[in-house]
Amino acid sequence: MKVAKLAVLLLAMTLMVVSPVLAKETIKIGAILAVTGPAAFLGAPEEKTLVMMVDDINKKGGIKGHALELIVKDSGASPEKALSFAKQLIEEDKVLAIIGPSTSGETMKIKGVAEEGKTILLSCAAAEVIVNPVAKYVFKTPQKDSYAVIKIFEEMKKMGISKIGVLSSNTGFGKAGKEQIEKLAPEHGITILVNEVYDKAASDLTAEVTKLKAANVQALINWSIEPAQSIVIKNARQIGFNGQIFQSHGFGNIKYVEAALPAAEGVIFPAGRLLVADTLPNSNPQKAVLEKYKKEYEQKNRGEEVSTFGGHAYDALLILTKAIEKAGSTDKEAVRNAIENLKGVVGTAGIFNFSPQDHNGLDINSFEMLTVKNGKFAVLPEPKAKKK
Amino acid sequence: MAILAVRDLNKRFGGLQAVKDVSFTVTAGSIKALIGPNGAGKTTLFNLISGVLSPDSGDIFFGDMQIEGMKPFQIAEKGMSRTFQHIRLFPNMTAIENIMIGRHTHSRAGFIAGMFSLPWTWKEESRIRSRSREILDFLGISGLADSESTSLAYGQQRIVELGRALACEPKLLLLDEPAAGLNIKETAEMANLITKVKNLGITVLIVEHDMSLVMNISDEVIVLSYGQKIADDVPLAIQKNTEVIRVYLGEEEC
Amino acid sequence: MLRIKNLDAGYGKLKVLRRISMHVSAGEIVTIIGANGAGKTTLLGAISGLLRNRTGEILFEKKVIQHLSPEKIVFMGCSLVPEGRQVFSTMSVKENLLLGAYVQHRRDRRHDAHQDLDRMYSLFPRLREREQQLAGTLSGGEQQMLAIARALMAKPKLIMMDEPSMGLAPLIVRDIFAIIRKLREEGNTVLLVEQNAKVALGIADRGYVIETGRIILQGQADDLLSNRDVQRAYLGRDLDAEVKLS
Amino acid sequence: MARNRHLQAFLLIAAVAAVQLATMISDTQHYLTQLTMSGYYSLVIIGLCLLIGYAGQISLGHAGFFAIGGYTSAFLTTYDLTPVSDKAFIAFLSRTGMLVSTADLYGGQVLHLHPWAACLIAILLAIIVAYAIGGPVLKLKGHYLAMATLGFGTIVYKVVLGTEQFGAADGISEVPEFALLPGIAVSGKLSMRIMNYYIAWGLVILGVVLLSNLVHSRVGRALRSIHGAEDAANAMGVNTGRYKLNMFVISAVFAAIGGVFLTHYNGGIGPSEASIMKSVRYVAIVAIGGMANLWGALVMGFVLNFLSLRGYFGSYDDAVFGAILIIIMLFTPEGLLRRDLFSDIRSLFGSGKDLEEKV
Amino acid sequence: MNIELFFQYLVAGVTYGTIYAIVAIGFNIIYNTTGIINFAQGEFVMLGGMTAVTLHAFLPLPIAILSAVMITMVIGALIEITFIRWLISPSVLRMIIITIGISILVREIALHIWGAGVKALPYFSGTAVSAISIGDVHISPQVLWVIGVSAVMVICLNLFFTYTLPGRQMRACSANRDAARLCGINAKNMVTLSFVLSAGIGALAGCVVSPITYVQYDGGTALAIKGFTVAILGGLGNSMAAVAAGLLLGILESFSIWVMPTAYKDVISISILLLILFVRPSGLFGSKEAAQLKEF
Repeated sequence: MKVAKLAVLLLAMTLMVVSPVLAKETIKIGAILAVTGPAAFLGAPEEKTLVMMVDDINKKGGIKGHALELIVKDSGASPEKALSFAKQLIEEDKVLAIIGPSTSGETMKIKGVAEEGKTILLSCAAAEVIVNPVAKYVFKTPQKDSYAVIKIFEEMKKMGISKIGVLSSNTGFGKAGKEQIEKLAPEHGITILVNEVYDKAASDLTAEVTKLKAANVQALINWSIEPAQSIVIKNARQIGFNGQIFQSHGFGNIKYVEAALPAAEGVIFPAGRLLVADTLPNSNPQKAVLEKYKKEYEQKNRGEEVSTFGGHAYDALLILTKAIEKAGSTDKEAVRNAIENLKGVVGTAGIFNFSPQDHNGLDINSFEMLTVKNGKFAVLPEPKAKKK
Repeated sequence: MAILAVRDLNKRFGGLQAVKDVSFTVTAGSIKALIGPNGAGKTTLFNLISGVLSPDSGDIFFGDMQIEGMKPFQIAEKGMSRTFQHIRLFPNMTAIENIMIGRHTHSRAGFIAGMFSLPWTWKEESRIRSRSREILDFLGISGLADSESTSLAYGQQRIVELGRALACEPKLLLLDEPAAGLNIKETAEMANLITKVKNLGITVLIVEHDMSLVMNISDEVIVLSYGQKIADDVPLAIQKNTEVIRVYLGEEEC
Repeated sequence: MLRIKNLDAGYGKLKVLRRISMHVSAGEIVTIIGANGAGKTTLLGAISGLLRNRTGEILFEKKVIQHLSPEKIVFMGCSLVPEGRQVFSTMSVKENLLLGAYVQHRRDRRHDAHQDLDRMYSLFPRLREREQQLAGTLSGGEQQMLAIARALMAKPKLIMMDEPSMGLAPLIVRDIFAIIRKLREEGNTVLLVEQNAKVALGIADRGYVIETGRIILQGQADDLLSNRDVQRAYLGRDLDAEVKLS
Repeated sequence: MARNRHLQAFLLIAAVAAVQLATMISDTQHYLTQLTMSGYYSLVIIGLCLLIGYAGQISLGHAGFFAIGGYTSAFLTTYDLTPVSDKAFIAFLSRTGMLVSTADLYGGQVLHLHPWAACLIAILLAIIVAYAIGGPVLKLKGHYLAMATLGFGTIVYKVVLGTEQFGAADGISEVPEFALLPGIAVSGKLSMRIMNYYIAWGLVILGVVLLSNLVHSRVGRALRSIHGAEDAANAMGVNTGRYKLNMFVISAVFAAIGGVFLTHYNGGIGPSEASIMKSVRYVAIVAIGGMANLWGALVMGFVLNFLSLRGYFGSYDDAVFGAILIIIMLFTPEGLLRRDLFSDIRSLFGSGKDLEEKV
Repeated sequence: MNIELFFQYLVAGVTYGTIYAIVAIGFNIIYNTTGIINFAQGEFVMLGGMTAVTLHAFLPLPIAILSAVMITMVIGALIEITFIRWLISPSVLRMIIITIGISILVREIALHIWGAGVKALPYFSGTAVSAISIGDVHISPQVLWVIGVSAVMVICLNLFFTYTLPGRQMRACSANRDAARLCGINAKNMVTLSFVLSAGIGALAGCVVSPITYVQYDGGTALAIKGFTVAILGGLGNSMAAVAAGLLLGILESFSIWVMPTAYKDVISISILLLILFVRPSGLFGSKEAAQLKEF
């Protein structure tokens, strides 16, 4: 026993001397995530992903010999805490970049701090206002809501749907989606007959879907990231709503599908390709990255299913490492410039092509229309296209 | 001249008629006692007069003001103050602070003045304090000024409560069993104090069980039984009233 | 049967009873008289265990009980009829009585309370009439009877009553005291607290006079009745005044 | 008595200055950020302390007043009036100097109400709401009072969360700085950090002095009497209903001021500020500080908020406050820092003290 | 509004209402024996659901539910014994704060055990989409389960309180604690029993509703507020009135969606709570006279 310990100690010491990783200064990366609190379903997988990746990178010798040091702060989805943490990370820890926050509200509060502190902010929140208009140091990795909405509207057009009902939850996510739907619907010839916001903790939405059914809508779009999205489809089917149900990219969590089976069957929603990694053709450029992340995450977290939210953190750190490599330095300015000029980074959400005008870097093709088939996610086949 | 006049007062709690058609007057400058067996409605009557309860029907005149239905603090502002059967001193306050509360109606510093500690409030505070000291002196307990009220002996607490009521400079003082729990010696002291209060020109209405106290100091006695007034007379007459003896003194029983 | 030595008791910081010593022998009616606030109720509270803040020694049938909870003391055979009746007003008369028999049920699981019920109904015929009525709807006197009956359902060796005459009409008071006397004839031991000193001393064997938490006088009931101080303070007779009168 | 109070206030001023100097010397000025934020939260707490400890009224909805302050101010200072600037009323406001134009993050101009006007409106609104809600609520006691205030807090929370004009779940961002006087502004900018630290703690000192004056005045005595024996206080001529209501309003104003200033300092506000957990946290801090101990509440308000904002409790932030509440209420219901603390410690070594509490 | 729609709202309302009523009954049981409002009542519902889901991984559904209810009852007992039992006449304020603290603590512990995700038991019969259709009105069989189980629960509770000795003893303690002790009843055990009982019915409710509403670590608080609203609406301490009040509030909420944005649904119910508190604190069905004797 003692000998073994001694051996490990010696090994460690040799490593310390030999390894160039620790010889160079470490790169500090901050993360402000809603690990607990009302947005824990975002923050928790994000945190796990980052911890996993940083371990991995450090084991492999870091980025160009620099080890990474990850400082995670749990904001509990409170903007005031996020703000306090952002200031701490920038001033005290002097981090190179901040990954997060998980929610749009928090991101909007610390945007100014990142700008003033000239620190890169890689938000994992969806709202479009984060990067539109562009702020110099602020980037985000999730796909734009507007693309998700356009994807859905295009699908509706194919299916001949024009009268819809919209439900959304009273969270930042739901609100952003609702705004985009309202904005984009006229352009796509879609009429919104019912538009309801429900409480994120709602436990029964029969009354809401009944209202939809009464309005005779052809389809329902639900925009939320809470368990309520399973409740919506269950209640809708229970009361005999027969129209098509669309969900947002927030539906990308197999737990929600399981919770709503068999009502979830046939639900259509836009999402990144992470959820259907195994069914993608080998030619798909994202396939390798997706499968690797999925495998590692699920191994590391005792079979916990990977979700797209963790993927946003994955992309954030991936972009950061690529930029550091490209910049060849750990200077904030250099790295920021590098991000702005990154092209063709294959992430979980899609292929990122940044530019000074686009701090999201994803195009509409980052979304794939998925559906639920036999209790699993599958790429939506395009029957109508075939008919042509 | 009547300082207090009660006319046809009624109060009902659920099925119990606690006070029924009670009328009486209290002459200014006198001591009037209210007696009756437990549950006869004495405390209810007291609570009606002091505004804790409002009557179902009937009038209460204090001086020339009609006061039934008024809140206790309004009645206190008009110049009536009271003590309680179960001592209700303010805990976590010293004896003198308790008495200073009694000066409340005679001072006026409000929230704004208090927060900004305006100079005139200092003067007011010192006036309140010196007046309270005078009251302690008057009651002969100036030595207890800075003792925590709840740490005082029972009898002393009764006196502080009396002092608190006196600090209001009432025209009418209501005393609810001031001798309850006091021994014979303390009861005698209390009787002295009450007489002293009367000599200041303050009218006293007193509820009491201790007959020696009642009969010795009061000018008039009202007897209540089952919420109704059964006698209202001078003490000597009361002691001879057969009805009173029957219901109250229990002479006929056993 | 009951022996108290140097009992001190009170609420919080306030000490109400000081160095009380007294005893009750089997088969006696003992009364405790005193003015309002003298500590009579506190004393019964301390004996029955409702009042926890007590020091000194309380022996019931030679067993120390001052550290026991009220339920244990009741179980030993010492029941209290509390001041102000305190029946379970939201329950029927019968349920009230059956709850009183709970102690017997605990002594013997197979105990059948119905015999006791009948006994109570014969003692208090009014209660039989009102068997299914909610106790809260009874008149004051009936409630007092129910409270006494409920305590008796436990077959206590010592029954303590706190002001059973309080707030009751003279006629009812007479009934209640008749029952107390009857209980004694049946061999019960009674500790009676009363403000109505005259009535209490009238039926008691012995008495204690309590003033500001201390026992100031004790003796045979008749002696106390004729004691001048007692008469002056508790019987409502101002002798001086009487002398003056005559 | 009064001299004692002046000494305490002086010590507080000295401590505030000493902390700033210490951070300067040790080059840890970054602490000032969280110190400033906890200062504003302390304002809520000292107000609530007076309400709970002196007037004896619990409020589980004080985050609601904080949010009313913060949101009103944030809304009024971010609502762009440019499109309606030709309307007569707006033009009138503009002429009277009630409007200012600020550059936003992207170089655009936003015409909005002056922060001073917004601040006054926010406080006024808090007063109105406090009077409206306090009137009926304070007639309740015990559980009913707790639930009613909790209900009020929940309503505010749900309203800010459900109303688009308040940014729903995102809250309001890009709130401009609050120029108190030329050259003095409440702002989160790094360059103004020291100034803001002094603004925040200056307000706290002012608040503490005002409240401690109040405690030692005729009103404070009356409040304590209400807490001790409400019926007796009423019988002594204390208008207990009005005193409770006024105290409620004052504590609401303190909360609202904290909300206004913190919102300008943070440059935004989110619905989490209105959440029930926040209200519970304020009560927890008052309980720890000692219900009727202004200075204890102040110290605890500062320490716990500081630690929480620094992230020392990590993922256990809420759990820590829950645990604190239970432990304090189980073992020292009078609070941790109370007046007779020392005598209690002494008696602890003497005879075992009965835990009995007078109701 | 057509008649189908009306009934659909009605069914939705009855479903909410039943859940609220059960939580309210849990409040009432503890309130009656102790005079405490247990702010952690909603947490029992959450614990019951969570435990059942965990156990269902390796136990058949009925046994999982039964064990979950048992386990929650034990937790209820432990909470009472650890935090409440040894306090001597604590003030109301103190009890409010302690039970709020317990609520937060239980929630946080649940978060660290079960995570933030949602969980649910499978539907007891049928699937998520199966519905019993009467004309155009569709009712999930689980709704019938909820209503049925609640009804059975209310009836059982009534029988328990009327005909069993422990039930009578608990009523005695609620009517007059000191008098109950003088009848030899161990009041402290009755308080523990009341916690066990209300934990049990809370847990059972959590199991039955979980297929419809899911359980999540922080689901208890919202339920607790609704449950309290219902308890007040009905008159604190009155369990039968709580059922009526629960249905009333549920239906009111359900129909409110017809005219108001759903985001304000809670605002409506809490406004009702405040209104009731201000105007008639004895509740809609409580007697005003009995309420006068209570402390508000």
